Amino acid sequence: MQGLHLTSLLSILILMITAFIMPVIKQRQLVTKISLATMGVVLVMLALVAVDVARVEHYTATIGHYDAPFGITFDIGPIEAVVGVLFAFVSTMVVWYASFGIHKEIKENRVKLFYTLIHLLLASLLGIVFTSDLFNSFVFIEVSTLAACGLIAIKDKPENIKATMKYLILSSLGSGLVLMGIAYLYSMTGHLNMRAIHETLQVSVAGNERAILVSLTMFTIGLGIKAAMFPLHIWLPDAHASAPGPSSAILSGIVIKAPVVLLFKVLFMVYGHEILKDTVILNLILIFGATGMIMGSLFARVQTDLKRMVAYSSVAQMGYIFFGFGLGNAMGMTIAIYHILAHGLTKSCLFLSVSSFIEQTGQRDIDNMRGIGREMPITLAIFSLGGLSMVGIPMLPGFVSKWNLALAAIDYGQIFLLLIILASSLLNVSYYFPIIINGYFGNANLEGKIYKSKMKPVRELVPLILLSIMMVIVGFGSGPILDWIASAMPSL
Amino acid sequence: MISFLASHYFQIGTVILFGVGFMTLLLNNNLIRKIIGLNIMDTSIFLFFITIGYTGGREAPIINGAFKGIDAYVTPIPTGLMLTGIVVAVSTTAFALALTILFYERFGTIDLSEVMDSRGD
Amino acid sequence: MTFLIVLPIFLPWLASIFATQSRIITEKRLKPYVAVVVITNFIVLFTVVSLFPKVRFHLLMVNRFIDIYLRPDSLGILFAVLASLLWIFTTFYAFEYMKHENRVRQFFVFFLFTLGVTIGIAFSGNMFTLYIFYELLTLATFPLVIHAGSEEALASGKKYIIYSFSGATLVLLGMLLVFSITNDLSFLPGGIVNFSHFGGTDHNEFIMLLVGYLSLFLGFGVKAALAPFHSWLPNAMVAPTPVSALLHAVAVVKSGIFSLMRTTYFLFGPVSVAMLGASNYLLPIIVLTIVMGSLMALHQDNLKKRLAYSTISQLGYIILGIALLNQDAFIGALLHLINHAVIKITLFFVAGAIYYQTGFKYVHQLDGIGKRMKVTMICFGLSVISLIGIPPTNGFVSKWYLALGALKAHNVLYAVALLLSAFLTAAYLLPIAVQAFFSKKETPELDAIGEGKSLDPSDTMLIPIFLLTAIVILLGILPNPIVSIVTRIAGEVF
Amino acid sequence: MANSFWILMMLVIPGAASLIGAIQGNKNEGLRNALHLSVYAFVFGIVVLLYEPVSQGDIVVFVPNLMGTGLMLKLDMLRYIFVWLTAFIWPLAMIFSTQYLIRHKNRNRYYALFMLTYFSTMGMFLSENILNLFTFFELMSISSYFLVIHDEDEYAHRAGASYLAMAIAGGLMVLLGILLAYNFAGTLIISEMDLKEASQVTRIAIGSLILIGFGIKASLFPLHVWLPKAYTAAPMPATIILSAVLAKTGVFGIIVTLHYLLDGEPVISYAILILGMLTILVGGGLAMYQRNVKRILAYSSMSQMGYILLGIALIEILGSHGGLAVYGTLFHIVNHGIIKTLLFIGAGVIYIALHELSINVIYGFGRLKHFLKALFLFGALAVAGMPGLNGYASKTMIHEALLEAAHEFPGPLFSILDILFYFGSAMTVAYMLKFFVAVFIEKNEEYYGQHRHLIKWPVLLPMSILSGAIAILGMRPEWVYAPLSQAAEILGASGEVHPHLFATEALRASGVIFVLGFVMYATFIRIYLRRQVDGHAVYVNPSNTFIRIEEDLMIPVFTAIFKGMTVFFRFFDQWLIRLGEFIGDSLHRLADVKPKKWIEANGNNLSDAGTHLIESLESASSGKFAQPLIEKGDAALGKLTGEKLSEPLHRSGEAIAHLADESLRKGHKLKDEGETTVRKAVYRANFNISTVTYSIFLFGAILVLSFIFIFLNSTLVKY
Repeated sequence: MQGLHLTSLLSILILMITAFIMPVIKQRQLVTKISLATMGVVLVMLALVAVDVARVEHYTATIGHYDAPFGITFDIGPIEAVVGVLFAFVSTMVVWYASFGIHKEIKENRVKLFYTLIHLLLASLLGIVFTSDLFNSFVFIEVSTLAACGLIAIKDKPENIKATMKYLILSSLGSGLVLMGIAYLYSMTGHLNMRAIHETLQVSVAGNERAILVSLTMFTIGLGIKAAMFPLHIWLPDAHASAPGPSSAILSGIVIKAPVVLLFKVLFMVYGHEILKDTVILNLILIFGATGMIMGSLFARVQTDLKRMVAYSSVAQMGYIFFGFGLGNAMGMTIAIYHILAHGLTKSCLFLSVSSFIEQTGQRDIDNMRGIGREMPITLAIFSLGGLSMVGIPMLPGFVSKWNLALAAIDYGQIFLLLIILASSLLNVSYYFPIIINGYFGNANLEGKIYKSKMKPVRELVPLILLSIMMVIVGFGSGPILDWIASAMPSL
Repeated sequence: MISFLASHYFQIGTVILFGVGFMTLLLNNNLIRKIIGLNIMDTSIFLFFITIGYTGGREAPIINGAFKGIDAYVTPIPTGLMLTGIVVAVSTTAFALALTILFYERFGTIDLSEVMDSRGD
Repeated sequence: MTFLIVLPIFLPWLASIFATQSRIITEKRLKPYVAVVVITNFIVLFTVVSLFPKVRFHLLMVNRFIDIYLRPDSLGILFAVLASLLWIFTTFYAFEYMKHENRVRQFFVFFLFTLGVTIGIAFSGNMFTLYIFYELLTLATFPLVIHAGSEEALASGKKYIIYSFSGATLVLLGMLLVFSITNDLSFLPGGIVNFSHFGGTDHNEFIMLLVGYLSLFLGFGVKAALAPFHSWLPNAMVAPTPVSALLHAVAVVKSGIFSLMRTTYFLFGPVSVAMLGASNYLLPIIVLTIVMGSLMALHQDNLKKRLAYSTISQLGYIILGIALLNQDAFIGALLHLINHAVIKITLFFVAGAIYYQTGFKYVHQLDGIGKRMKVTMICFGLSVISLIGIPPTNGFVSKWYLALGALKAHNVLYAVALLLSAFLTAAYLLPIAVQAFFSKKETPELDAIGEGKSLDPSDTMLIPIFLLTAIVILLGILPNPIVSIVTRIAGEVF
Repeated sequence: MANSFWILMMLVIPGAASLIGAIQGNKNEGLRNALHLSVYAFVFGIVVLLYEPVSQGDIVVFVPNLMGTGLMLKLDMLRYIFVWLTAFIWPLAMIFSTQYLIRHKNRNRYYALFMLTYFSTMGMFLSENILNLFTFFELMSISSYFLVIHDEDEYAHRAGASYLAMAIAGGLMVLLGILLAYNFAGTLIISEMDLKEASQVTRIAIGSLILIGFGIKASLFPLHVWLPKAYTAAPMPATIILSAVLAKTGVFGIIVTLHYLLDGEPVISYAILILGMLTILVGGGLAMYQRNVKRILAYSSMSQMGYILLGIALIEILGSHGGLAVYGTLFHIVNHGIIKTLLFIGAGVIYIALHELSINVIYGFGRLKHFLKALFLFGALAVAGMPGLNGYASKTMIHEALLEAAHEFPGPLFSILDILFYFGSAMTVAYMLKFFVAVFIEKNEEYYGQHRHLIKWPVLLPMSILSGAIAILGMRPEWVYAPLSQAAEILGASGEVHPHLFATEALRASGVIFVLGFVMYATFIRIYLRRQVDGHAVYVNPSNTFIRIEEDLMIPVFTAIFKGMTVFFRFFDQWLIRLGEFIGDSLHRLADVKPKKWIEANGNNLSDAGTHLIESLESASSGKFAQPLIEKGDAALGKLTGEKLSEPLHRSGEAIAHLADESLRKGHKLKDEGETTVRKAVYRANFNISTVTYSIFLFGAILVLSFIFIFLNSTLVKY
């Protein structure tokens, strides 16, 4: 299937091209349709890529006619394929969902811009995940940052501007650090291709320990900012809470995941375990991850704004992913990647249902969500499913991650880390359940109201339902997915 | 140590520059200054790259006349990369400036500290 | 055909989903429908377990860990039959009782659903399956707990759910630790943890197993109202009485107990637990639970709360029986599992009947009520006598075995705790029964109700109460059939 | 086989009759009474007929599966004596009940429970399985409890609570003892149980547990505290069976335990010996003080139980020489039952007539009721030990056994006991004399024989039968030697005993006792307890001020224990929740740290000051100063048009207005600046505080985590 080799590249290109077609078209409906069609095409293409990868295990798409190490290549293995499909799927669903209601949330003339930005964002995120060239990934990171900033600022409210500013500044810091890290690597090895750097680094470790450590730190902090690693997450709640609903879903679902994947690739594919094990970086990531798990949940627990709560929950969940990396064993990494999947689906589900609440009721406060389940039962059901997954009800993806993470922690030899995982999931209970309970069983705000009056038509909830179905499938099918991801883990 | 400083003064300078830019970006409350800091930081990295790329006594990678063999030319990749980098930096700067204007329209100030409250940490 | 074993679980589930359709199951048809479902399920359960004894049916098998399968063994069948049987009684009782509550349909939907979950717990073939059903149980019973919908109910419900999930989290921890060592979580009589397999000397694994066992025990102990994780239970008393009865007699707390039995005797095995020495840590807590429950019950004026604390203490008996790790104690625990279920459900039914008929909730209001609710209060009195453990009632039989087990464990203290608690039980429950009949106090509140007529509830309520009391006495006079079944089960694990 | 059937019938028929009577009695009381009476009579018939077979050998019945262990009944001569007593007394009490209860409510309930008590008492005496015995014992305790509180008044409830608490506590102790015994013996069959394998300490522990339980029923000192209250509170027929039969269940339990389980463990035996003597003395002594005739009889019962307990102890101490002790004990059990029934019926008659029991009110009641007086005197003399009546026979036997023990084991103990025995018996004489003299001899104008119609056949028939029995048993004690000797064989003593009841020493002892009793009456009771108040004699009861074991000792101790436990367990009940709430609260408080608030408050002050300044300046500019001036200027202008004066005035007014405007603008600026400063201060403070909390959080967390890391690394993972 030689022809398929460029599919991954093609999908990015399609997105880029359509992104810039959109502002030209006048009708909003047409834009929406084009966007949906493109997303669908991209999803199919990436699914094909994934199938292909599943068959041949690994392939490389070369861009132009330069081969690696000088040319830019896309190295796609199971991890990239899985994450790519996830990105495409989530954005498809989000675009589908947005097609019904985004014009209510943002100004009419900005709708086209919204789709443009989403296309750009998806393209750049896929690029980050697929590319095996470090500098290329940096460019994609910058593009994704700008697109994401646009998605937040598109709402034009003061707090959006503020949040965007915060995000932009911190992101720029991160980008600068990443670029400096790339420069260090280049100066040490003279390569930008990950594989090539890896091979060179293995030989030239001696004498470069300090530079390696510095560049590692730069990558970790830089990408950590973008991926909302715990102490560097301060931009996230503002940004995610103020953005329009679909944007939040994309931001929380996939935008913060791409840097994680890149960090994973940098850490384990560029530097490699041989180098990492002599440094303190993994332990730091573990500690940050663990702290994030607890602190994120604690902060989420005390929020009064529903969206902020869900945003803080993202911080906690990113903590799980970093925790998995920090463990540094095959199982931990596998489950971290799996959690990217799990959290991507779950969180976009949650954000979309939350934005649906906010859109329909105009309320943001958790206290005002009482009785929401009687008005919007299906939406709250989807929210509940997501919440249950976060809490760790068996067979949902959240549980699978937690379970395997715990096993990995045992494997790592630190039993007390189990307690952190469990405490975190317990904290999740403490903030997800009150909403569900009060939503379904509290009827304080319902005096004299007609039930189900505010529910969106089921037609508009189809993307949400599909997301939650996918979530359940990922949960139940965790076995093969985990095996597949594990097959791609760099040997330790 | 001294020899290291002497031989790597370009790199050291760029790193110092990077620090200056970084700190400006991080600590200054004025948005314009922040953007300037961002540019200083980016530029320092470009410089760093280019200093890596330059090898003393070699020519620019343009075949002017006969081809003198690969060792006669500096590697062109950093320079090429930096062109991309500059583009990226410029777009970022542009975006940031646009945002600053919006910011000023909304809040009537470009001082971040006056606007940011403590929420979100 | 072995897939039929899932029928007793899925039938109530489907039925409960079907019951939400108010167009098909109209208000009028709801009660007959529920009755038919519950009884059919009992018959189906009986048929299925007799047709396929010891069958093993996989619902889903992802890998060695995520392997959901059902394997009803004799203990599971015993529990399932007990639950379904008491469910029938509760159903009929609830028909009458729910007349003065709102949202009857919601109640019965979750009521049916919980039945399926409980049978699922009984049939679980490994710890993971049990865990799933255990979590489901929390979720399914939660709407029942907060059925009243008041602030108080919601607060209690929140407490219930937080406690339950904390417990479940501990269970998860325990499962993880055990699984990481044994790589298997299936239930086998006598346990799968075998020290000889692991060299026996590996101290790290020893510690991990010990911690695993303790956290499993404490985790399930939350549902089984082991102090200090018991506070949710008295609070959950805001639920309608049929729910309280079920929660406290059968479904929830007994599921906790059942899971404790599974953990101790089917996952670890008595030999391993004894080698771990886990009981040394647990027994003091259990003894404290027993005495505390009884003592705190003395201070409650709310009848249902008093019964709830009594439940805590009685469950302590069962847990003690489990933790003592000898055959007599285990027989006693199993017997008390059954007997306490029957007794406590009767007591709750009576409490509910009083509330339903008179609106009285507090003990001090009940003086002289026996003269108006004769049959009900006689049943109450007999159940109380049984709960204290006075022969010839079933409460005595189980207490006898428990105490014997305590003595077999070479510690008179446990037996003394049992008897002290029995005395306290008498102190907090007998006066109610006595004052109901032998009080000369003026009772204007009571006299104002019903113009001096008999206040015994109607037959749909009274017959379950009466039949259960008959069972209480009958099991006391002729305990041998049950004892022999239980002894056989105990024989399997020892 | 037939015998087994009849033995079962002895249980089945009363059990069924209790239920049938309860249901049927709602409709027709007469029929119910007839039914009950015929059941009692029928069972008595069975008992009488079973004498022959029992004297041939033991009858054992086994019904499998009942109550788990199966029901095992056995009728041997020892049990037969108890069974006979039960079957004999009960119908008489029942007959008496028919009259006594006429004015009481809830008769139906009473009769049902009366029958149930009968059933359980029978069952207990017949049980061979100790678990069955315990079952019936508990059943009997509970059903008799309802008899005690039958009157439903305050006093009855208090007495009942005491009775029930002790009965249940005692029952649980017995249960614990049985459990321990079973643990050692491995069987529940009484005659096969023995604890030879257990150490002496264990045996004593088990023994004391069981004996405390049974001792409560047998009113063993100091476990008798429930007795006076319960006996007084219960209706008279219930008191009769409590005293005559139910107390004997405790005795039976003690005999069985001491003999079979403990093999006559000496320590326990001597303890019972001494406690038995104390029971005699305490009971007798307190009986002398009482004014309520029922209480007199109650303490008298206690005292008589003391004899029986003494006898039991002697049986075990003397071992195979204990034939005489067996004779005396068992005989006294029967005699006491008969005599006490008679006396209580006599007292019951008084109560039926007067609803009053205080000696100070009822004195002289029976002076003119000669038949009643004669029958009562019969009973009083019998219990006092008048030679020729049955009480004398059994007491003499016990005394002889005591003397024999003194002979066997020379030492001060038995000599002292011998002397005390005299005293105890003399007390019996004294208090019966007090009772009899007060009720039947003293004069009282209020009573002239008017209640005679109340003394009907339900009273007289039982009293006559009982008097007959007293006389026959007293005159011809050798008629009962046959069963007694068999019982002695069962209890391991030689049955070949020839008591010399009418030997000179015995008669002399009796004489001494009577004389001593008269002296006690004449001195202690007549002089100390009988005082002249308002012209006539009144008995006083100084013992009410004595230290009371229950109120002054047991209740405070148990209350203190209970309170302590309550405090502890309340904490135990709540600590987790409290902890959770505390953590939750602190978390919320931490989250709610809004330094803004207080800075805002300060800021408000600042900007308030600014506003105030502005306001004052405004008023200055527009109102107070300038306006009048302008007005004045304008007015002057109007008046003096063209005049020079107006111009400067007007201008100065404008100048002042201008000045005020200027200051106003300054004030606004000041206010703005103030607000900006405040906002900045707010931000800074906010930032600082949140940063501080945040850093503390973070560093704390990291610190803790690293500590745990290091610590656990070094400890846990090392293995």
